[in-house]
Amino acid sequence: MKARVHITLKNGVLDPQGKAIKHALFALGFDGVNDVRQGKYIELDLAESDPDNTQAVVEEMCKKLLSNTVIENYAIEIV
Amino acid sequence: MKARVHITLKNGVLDPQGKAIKHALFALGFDGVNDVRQGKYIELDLAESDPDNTQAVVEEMCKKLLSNTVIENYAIEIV
Amino acid sequence: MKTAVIVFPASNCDRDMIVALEKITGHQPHIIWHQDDYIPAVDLIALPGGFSFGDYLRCGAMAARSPVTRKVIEHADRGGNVIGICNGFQVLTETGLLPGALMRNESLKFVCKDVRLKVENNDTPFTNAYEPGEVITVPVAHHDGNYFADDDTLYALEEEGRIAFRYVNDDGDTTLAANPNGSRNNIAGIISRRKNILGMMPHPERLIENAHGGTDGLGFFKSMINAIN
Amino acid sequence: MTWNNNVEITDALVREHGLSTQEYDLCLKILDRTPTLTELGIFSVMWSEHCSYKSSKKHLKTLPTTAPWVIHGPGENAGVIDIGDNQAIIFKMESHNHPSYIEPYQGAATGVGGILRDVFTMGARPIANMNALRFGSPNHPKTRHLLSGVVEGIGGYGNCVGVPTVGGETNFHPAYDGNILVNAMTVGLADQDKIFLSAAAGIGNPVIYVGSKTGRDGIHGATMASAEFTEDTEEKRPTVQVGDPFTEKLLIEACLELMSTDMVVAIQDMGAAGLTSSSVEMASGGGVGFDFNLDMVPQREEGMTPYEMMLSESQERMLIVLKPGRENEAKAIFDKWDLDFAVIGKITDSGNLTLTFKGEVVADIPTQPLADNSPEYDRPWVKPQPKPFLDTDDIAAPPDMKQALLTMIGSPHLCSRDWIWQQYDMQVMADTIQKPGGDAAVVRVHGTDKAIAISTDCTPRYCYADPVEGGKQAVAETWRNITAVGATPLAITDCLNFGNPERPEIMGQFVGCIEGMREACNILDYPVVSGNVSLYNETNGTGIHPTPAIGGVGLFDDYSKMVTIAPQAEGEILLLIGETKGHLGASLYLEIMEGREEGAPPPVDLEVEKKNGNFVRTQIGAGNIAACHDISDGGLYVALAEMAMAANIGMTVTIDNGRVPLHAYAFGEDQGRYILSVPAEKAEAIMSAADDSISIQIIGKVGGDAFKINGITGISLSELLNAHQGWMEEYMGLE
Ligand SMILES: Nc1ncnc2c1ncn2[C@@H]1O[C@H](COP(=O)(O)OP(=O)(O)O)[C@@H](O)[C@H]1O
Ligand SMILES: [Mg+2]
Repeated sequence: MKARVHITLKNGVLDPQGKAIKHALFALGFDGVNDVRQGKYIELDLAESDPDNTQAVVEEMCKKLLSNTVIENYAIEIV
Repeated sequence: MKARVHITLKNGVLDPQGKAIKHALFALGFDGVNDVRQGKYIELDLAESDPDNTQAVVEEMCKKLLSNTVIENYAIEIV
Repeated sequence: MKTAVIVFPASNCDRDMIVALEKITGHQPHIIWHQDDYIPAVDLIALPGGFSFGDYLRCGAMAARSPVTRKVIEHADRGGNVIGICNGFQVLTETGLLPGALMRNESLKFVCKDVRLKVENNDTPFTNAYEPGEVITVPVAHHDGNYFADDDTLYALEEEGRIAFRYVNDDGDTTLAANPNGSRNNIAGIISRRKNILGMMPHPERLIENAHGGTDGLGFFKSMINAIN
Repeated sequence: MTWNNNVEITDALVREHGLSTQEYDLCLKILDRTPTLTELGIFSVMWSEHCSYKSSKKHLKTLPTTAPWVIHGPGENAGVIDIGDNQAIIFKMESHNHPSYIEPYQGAATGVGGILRDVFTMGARPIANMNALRFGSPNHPKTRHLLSGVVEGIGGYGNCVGVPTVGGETNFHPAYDGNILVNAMTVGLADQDKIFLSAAAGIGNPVIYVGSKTGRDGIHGATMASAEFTEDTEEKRPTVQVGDPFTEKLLIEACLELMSTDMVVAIQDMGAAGLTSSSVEMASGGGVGFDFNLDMVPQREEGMTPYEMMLSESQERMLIVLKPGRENEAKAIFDKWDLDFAVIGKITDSGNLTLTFKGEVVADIPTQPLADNSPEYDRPWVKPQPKPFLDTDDIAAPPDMKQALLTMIGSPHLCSRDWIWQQYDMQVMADTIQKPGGDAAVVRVHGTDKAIAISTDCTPRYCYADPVEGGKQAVAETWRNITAVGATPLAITDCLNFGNPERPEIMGQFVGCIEGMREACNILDYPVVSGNVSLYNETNGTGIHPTPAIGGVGLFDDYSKMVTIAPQAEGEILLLIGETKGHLGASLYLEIMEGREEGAPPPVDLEVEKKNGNFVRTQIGAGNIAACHDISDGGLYVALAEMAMAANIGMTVTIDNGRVPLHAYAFGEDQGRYILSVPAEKAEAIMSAADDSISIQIIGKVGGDAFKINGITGISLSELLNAHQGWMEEYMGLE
């Protein structure tokens, strides 16, 4: 199965990248940008074929490696 | 409106981050991983309120800055 | 030889480049701030190393879209000489002045060390002071130096002799172990079709005095003086 | 939740803020009324161990801090020393231990950011970074992750701001399993007539906030750094600060540009306890008051309260007092660099820090008593029982000397740190003339013949075995390392990392280390000009080894005189300076080969240290020496092997170990020793230049491609290099 994982910064955590992108967009003439946040997007192709198991495994991957739970949230989608 | 942009590497472009994640997952005992690809996920909060206009503006942002079309694809979702 | 060095926010090898150019040409380069929209007529424009705009989003991406970069492109289109070292190379690929892209090092780690480089083509304004096939030592210091181009582009670069420098071992062989970042075909630097633009990851400006531990970078600057004067 | 500045201040609330009953009483006395919530927050961070040095002050005062070349000692943001020609070197070391344990990348990165600001806030351009790191046992499940994140964070920040990271030290020991140490040091260069201090002056002058916006970062950071870890600390996951090195780089350039004008009256970075400690320090230092309108503070998030704004530890921010009427000129500079700039208040003659928020006064505190009457404790301490001297006869010789040497240089303690330093840009600014791998790092003073030598050192196992000797040794080792490259040691900074000071045995370690440091600084004429104390490095009652990390700085008038540890040519003669008694107590040999951590550490005879060092430095200065290396961890054989590896040349050494057993001679860690590699024709002259009080002997010759020495018939250079370089790369490869 495939899983899609979104990793985003927790609310209130400074996002220097997002800030810089917002700024660069503004310099390029895009002036209606209120906010930009940058995160990571990870696509996994897994041997597992049961959706529930996949969800559980990916959840564990997120906790153990993919996200830094001190400052990041993760969201998992099984497709 | 809000827009969500996924930026992923084109097929055929090697992905050092994805490869490293796959390797690290394997080392952690997750052995059923066929493939991992890492991309970027950008959330935009825009002053624009028309969905079509928003789509067009974000499309332009992707072309002009957010993605490097030599190696990357982008996908836009308006929410 | 008249030169200009472009300074972006968080360029940080700008002073090193200015010092090197001044030492070698005897003239202070023009220092151009990224918001300037005028570059005086010069023989060479240098895009220095560093972390322009923090290297956020993609290395060199924001600098490539800075107003001053349009002037650099115009200069290059007129056949003017341009060099991009490290972050400057990343900026050049982001503008499209040079093909390909520089991706995260295969190790995912920043790498700072001396590497051996083979001068693959010494018939360019940037390499003519070296012997063909000469192996030199120059430091690298980057997080994203993993050169990628698709097969067709790579083939064309090789066929047209546009590989300027390649990472090699002490014997001059292109080996996996000699490659510090995973770049395709061990590419360390390339030139444009018209040979007026060079981009390279290693830092020749850091090896031009005995106190630096060697002077292998001098040939790079001497080449430009040969070509331009 | 609506915010109420006038909540009832209960005992529980006071305790939650880490204030004791006596401290709270003092607070009531100073205010002469009950504090508001914002005021309570301010007292709590100002009087935390981290900001107030309440447990350490009494002892720190006993350290020597003056010398003719000291321009500013402790008390300013960083120490300042004179290097001639109107130039000054400004430096300091600081800890970021707890944050790095919780989030190694960001913790270490913001540690680098913080120490950089301490240095450039005084008007210096940072020219070098160093880092002193201690991790737990390599076998501890967290160590890899922590090492990896810390190194990446240090590189990620320092590389981006464009300051070379040129050296440091790295130890592993189970004592740090639950409390790693991340100490970062920055060295900067300034003109003596352009040094900026923090004391505010000029009633009515505008107070300016510049840099990043304020968010809710690390609101409990400063208090966290002063509290012991318990099991559930990890669960609490305090908001860690995220560093933005790009903004820091802009801030450096903008501040230096501002300082090149005559607009600045005073300037101070916002470090731990952010806006609170910076404003209190500036106001109390100048004997004035500050009147702030907190609505003007640039804010990253909606609905921030005064309490949050005053306690936030958002990074990359500075507070500046300008000359009147210069606001627009200053703003233009910060606009150019795209940084927030806000006039948040002005100087008053009230002596109070007066904070207004939405038209209401939310805090009004006299700053002088807040800063000066802060608690000071004379904590009870007991003198640690010094460990007995070990008899060498009780320490077995290894079955095979060759294997022992290879095991030692391939151990986590002595293996090459190139996996670490290759992640640091060591050369940016093009003035690094001695990279990591030698005794001290050396960076040129740009555009001159001068250069600065820097070394960070501490041997925690010595400090644990005997705090006084350990304290001496840490200071002496930096002095020796700086001497070994040929520079003149001038002054030190320190970062004193200890466990819980409320335990008398820990306090005894602290007092002992200070005593040793004091003696060494006095005799070596090597004052302390800045420093930092990090206490409560303790988890569930187990403290770290006492770790007074020392950062030493020395000067070359002419850097062409510098030497490295690498012999220059075949045929050079090897000389050994200093006496070898074969001291194996608390040595690495004992720990690595015997698995024992016992015995007294090698004593440091400071008079001998001074004599030997001065002799070596004079000989280097005279151009007689090709290479020099001091003998430290691992002893004589390890030091010789390091020299051979650095030059990739073999050597043949014959020692006369007399009555000292060979393994003790080989691996003993007697202090005050150096190895010199000298051109053959110079050897005699050098020998005769040494008076009788200096122990000097010829021990061998450089050449060939093998390392040969008593007990070892030969090790090829490649065998040595493989053993030395393999461990860390392999270990981290399993991450
Ligand atoms: N964390 C680190 N960062 C950079 N360099 C380091 C680090 N740890 C150790 N080094 C370098 O490794 C070399 C050996 O360190 P060390 O054994 O502590 O030296 P010494 O015994 O001379 O004090 C030194 O050049 C030192 O600067
Ligand atoms: Mg040493």
